[in-house]
Amino acid sequence: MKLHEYQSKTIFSKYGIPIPKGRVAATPQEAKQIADELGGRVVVKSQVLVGGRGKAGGVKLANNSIEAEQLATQILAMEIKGLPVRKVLIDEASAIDQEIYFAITDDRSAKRPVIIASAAGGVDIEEVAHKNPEKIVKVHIDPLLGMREYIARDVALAIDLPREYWRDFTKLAMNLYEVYKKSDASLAEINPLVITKDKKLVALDGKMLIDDNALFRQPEINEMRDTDADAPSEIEARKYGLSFIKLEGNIGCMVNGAGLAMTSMDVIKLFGGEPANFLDVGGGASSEKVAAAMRIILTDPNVKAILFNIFGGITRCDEVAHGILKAMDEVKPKIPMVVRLVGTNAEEGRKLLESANMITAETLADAAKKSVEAAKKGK
Amino acid sequence: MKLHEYQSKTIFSKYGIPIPKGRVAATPQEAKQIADELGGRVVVKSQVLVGGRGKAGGVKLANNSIEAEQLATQILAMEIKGLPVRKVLIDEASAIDQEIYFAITDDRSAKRPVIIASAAGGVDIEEVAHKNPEKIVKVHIDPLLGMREYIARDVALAIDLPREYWRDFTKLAMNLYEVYKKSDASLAEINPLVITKDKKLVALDGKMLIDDNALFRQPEINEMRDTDADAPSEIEARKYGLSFIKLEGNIGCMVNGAGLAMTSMDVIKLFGGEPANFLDVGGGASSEKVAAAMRIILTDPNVKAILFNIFGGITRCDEVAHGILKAMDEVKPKIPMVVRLVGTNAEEGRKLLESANMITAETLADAAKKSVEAAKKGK
Amino acid sequence: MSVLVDKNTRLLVQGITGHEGLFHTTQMAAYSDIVVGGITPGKGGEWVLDGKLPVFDSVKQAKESTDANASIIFVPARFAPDAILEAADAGIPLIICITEGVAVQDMMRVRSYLDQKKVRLIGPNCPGLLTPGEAKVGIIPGNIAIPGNVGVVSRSGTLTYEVLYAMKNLGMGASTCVGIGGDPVNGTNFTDVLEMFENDTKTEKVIMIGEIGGSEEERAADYIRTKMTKPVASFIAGQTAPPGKRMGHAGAIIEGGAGTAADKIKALEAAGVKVAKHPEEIPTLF
Amino acid sequence: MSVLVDKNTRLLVQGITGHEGLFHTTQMAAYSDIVVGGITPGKGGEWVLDGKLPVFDSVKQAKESTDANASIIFVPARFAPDAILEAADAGIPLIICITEGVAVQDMMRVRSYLDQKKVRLIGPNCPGLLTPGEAKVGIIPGNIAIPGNVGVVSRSGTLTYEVLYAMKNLGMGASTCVGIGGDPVNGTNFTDVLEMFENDTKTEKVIMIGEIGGSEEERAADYIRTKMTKPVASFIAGQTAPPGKRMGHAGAIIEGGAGTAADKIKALEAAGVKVAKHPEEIPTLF
Repeated sequence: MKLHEYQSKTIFSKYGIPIPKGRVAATPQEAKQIADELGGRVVVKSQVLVGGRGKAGGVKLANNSIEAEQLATQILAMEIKGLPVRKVLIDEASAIDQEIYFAITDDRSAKRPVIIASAAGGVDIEEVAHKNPEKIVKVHIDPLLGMREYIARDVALAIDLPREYWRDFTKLAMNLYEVYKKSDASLAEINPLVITKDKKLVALDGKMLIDDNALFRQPEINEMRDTDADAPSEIEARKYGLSFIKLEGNIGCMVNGAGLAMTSMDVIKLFGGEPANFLDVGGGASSEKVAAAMRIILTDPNVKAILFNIFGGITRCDEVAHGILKAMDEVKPKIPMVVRLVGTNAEEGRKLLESANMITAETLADAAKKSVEAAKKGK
Repeated sequence: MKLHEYQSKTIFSKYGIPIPKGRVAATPQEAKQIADELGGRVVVKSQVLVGGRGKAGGVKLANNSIEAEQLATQILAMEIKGLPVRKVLIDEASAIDQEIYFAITDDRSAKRPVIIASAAGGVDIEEVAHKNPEKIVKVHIDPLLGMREYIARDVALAIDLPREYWRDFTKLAMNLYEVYKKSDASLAEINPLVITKDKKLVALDGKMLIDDNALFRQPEINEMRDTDADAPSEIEARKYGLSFIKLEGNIGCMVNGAGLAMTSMDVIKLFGGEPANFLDVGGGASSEKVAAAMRIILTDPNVKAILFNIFGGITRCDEVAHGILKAMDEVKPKIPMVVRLVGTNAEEGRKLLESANMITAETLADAAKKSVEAAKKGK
Repeated sequence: MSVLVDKNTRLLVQGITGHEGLFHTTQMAAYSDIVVGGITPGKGGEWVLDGKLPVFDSVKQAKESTDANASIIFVPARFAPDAILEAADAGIPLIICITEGVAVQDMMRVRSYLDQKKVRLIGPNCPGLLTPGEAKVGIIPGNIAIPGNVGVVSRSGTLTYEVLYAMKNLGMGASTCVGIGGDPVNGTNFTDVLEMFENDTKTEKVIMIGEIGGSEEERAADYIRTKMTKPVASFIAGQTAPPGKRMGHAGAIIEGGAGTAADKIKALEAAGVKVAKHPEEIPTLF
Repeated sequence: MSVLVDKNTRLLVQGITGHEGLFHTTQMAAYSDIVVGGITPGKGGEWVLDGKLPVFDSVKQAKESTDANASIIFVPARFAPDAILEAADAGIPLIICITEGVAVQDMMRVRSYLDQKKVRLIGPNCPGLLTPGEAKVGIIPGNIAIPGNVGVVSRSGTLTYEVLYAMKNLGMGASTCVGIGGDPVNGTNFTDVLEMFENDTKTEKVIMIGEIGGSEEERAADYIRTKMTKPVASFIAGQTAPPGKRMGHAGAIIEGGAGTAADKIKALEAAGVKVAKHPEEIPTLF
């Protein structure tokens, strides 16, 4: 789950990390009022859950509150990478001496948290990482021991941070690790962490990703979810615990298991088709879940055929068949459906589906071929 | 550092461990008032920093607030193992079904925390430990991983705790570990942990020892220190960071290092003398510390001679000599003093003490012999 | 010989009285006689499978009673980390965690703790192990594989079944199939299992089933190139997945171009591995 | 050969610019040429001992610059646990912590972490090591011991000096003297060091100096009885200490009758160890 900049910074602040004075606004009038409170000179920052806001013109400096209002009007009317801007963050403008990159994230290979830091922070950090990887410092943290002050000092040394900032930086690093740990973040990023002209360390921007699997113990963060960036079908899917991603093709897919779902897409493509979605019904899918999955697939008018590829293990084919029948009863789809059931209770499942008018397949290749053909006919 | 029962239980309660309703009283009138508030039937418990209060008559049941007042009067006039009772805890009386022993402490051999539990809790736990060690359950905790629910369940199983209490017990065990960890306790003990007749788990008594070396980060607990149990000389010694224990003999000892201090006492005894104290001036003792140590030794009228045994390492003999001279100047002692300086800056130290009228010794045995002789003459 | 599990495995089931636990215990016990008991705290003393399998309150107690040498976990995700730790503390040398949806930071802590002990963890979020004809430890349907000399290792669940099933249809059998699970932080990786297969006398060929994300396949390629003598065939799922989209719980995120199917296939082919275009093609590549 | 430190030791000093750190660095450097630098965060780039020794900001940096293989810690008690961890994380294989007064729970966590790594910690609350004529790593006065074939191991500080001094007065030299420290939770215990001495060709006899409290002497007696071929002499401090009284920072608490001097002496004598009545008697016992 992604958090907005203003949400991330609120959490940072709660853990003692200095952030600029500022507040979020949903209207130009609010933006003006906040700018007035902050003394006029502010940064107006679009709050959208994609990167590259700055380059898209979604972050602007206002010299006074009138300008802030104008810029807010302009930015609140924008769409950035297809996402509407619903809120802007109005932050006091800072006079900046240096921009640092500082983040804590999961290192999946090392199986532990890692600090990533660079003296060359700011919007071009990805380019730095690509072209000058030696300018990126990585230091691992033992998850049982946690962050230690000497680790922060080693990072400060490695990014040539002037000695006068070591004490503040160490404290900030300890606090950011607390943010990462206590929020079950998979990323807690400050970019840029700035040294201001009046010699302070301030988290000018903030980004957090939260581990979806840990949201059960993060009720406050769960409340912050902004579904603006998600397609309605994806929101619906999440409600049922389905992994669903809408794509551009015309063959709907319902598969159990992420690997097999990706593979089914691969094989559809291999035989000249285009998948309309990625959909993993998960392990041990109930008939309710399967029915919901089918409804979601069918809301996409592009879908000309559906491929059901279920290899029963923890999932039982008879449960899936029940779900399919239930959904068909409700939605009464007109498009051809190719079904392949193998594994746990496949026999029972196939028997249940005998009454329904479906195309059956033995192998995955066969199923993919048949669904590609069906979709072509359906056009 | 030892905490009183009422202090320990206040901490327990802060961490969610159920304790009986109650409050501490310094006068019989207060005791009566608290008993009235609690409905009359209460336990009056002397608050002294020694074990065996119950057997000494320091814990009594009152059937009403008048009785509570009478018992408080009686108990507040007691001395238990030489310690005056200054406060009583007035606790609501509980109807008890079972008494359990439950504690978390340092296992020095295993270098990790250990849970100690027994179904046979109560005042005779030490006898149980001695006669029926199989009734005592010990389970270690990894200090980096901390307490886990399954560990608590394993303990519950091992002490045959009825299953209906597992959930509460698990929670309580997790909380007691937090008490132990967050308070830097070397012991967090509940004895007895009772199952009441209305089927609740309650910490009827509580005892905590705090690691003196961690008090720097435990300001609240440090505030709770009760010096009533300490001899004034020991309090004075602590002020200067000296390890001092008053004993019954007549030869005052000032030594650097606990091992050497104990050894000096051993050798005094070996040659027929009796040490008046244990005193370790510690590593790198300053002249101020040494002077304070000498003043403390001389406040004991039993002391007929003093043995200074300093083997310089981190401690420098010249610093020690300065301290001795300083203290002699202030106190002008009349008793014989045997001094032995070896190691770091011993030469300089000896030179400084030449002017003072002291008996010198080369070996420890020699020094001990001379101090035993000097004390005999001093009588 | 085979890898990790065989007919001498003495298996405990953590969460044995739960819906999934009981269903798969029934399946495992029907496959062969390796299940010796299970654990559900609070239900110790009960019996399941018509009185054939005892239920215990704790793994320690179960281990003492049954002398088990492996434990499989079917508990809900929020309890799975402690279930793994409990089994490790009880001295179980092989732990298989089927549960999916375990929080990443929990697993990082668990992994750091297990690294101190002589414990092998498979999973979480994995289908478990299958040594055809001897031991079914997990949820891989028993009837889709036959005994043989091909070692199978996979990050995926159902995709593995596809491959086993395709193998069986060609008369090709497996020595052991190891599902290592798709989570970013797990107990056993490709290289660990490849090494076991390389050293296993019953295994003559190896099939490795990977997917996009992470860099375990690249490391495995490195191991195959430098250390392996046995032939390896492979398939990488997600060849057509759009970049930057998250493909479900498998943690298959494409980050900055690394971990793409193309990268992985290139690394594997450079190590002499034949990579299939679709899973049913793999068994034909040897 | 000798044990743990010799003329090839390359030593760092953590807390080198502090009062104690600088004093003892001077002493150690005067004894032999083993100190290669020191660490005080925030003072990197400075020099001490008239420009002879560089100061670094971190152990990692110091190790990279000096190729040190040991580090000694003189920082205040509240910083000592992190100083140990920092040295361990920087890859220093031998860490000596002189600092006294370290919190017990901190040391338990440190110890649990170090147990995962190939790191030898001596102390805390110890006088360090002395290989006479080669290396003085700690605060044991260099001039009180001469080179020889007796290995000395002790829980105490100044009491150890007594013994070394008595040995020297009798013309008896030490191979290495190891002060393991008096804290309840430390890095290295008697048995560890006895084993090193047993395997050290330069050591022919061993002196072990114990004290009341704990049960390390009893375990050492067990090791001596079952594994040691070299003669051992001993002294136990606190033979006349009143029970139940806490004798200073040494953690010498007598609990329930266990760990008394009488118990320890009995165990040692049963293992064939000669136990002295006072420390100056020990060297005469061989």
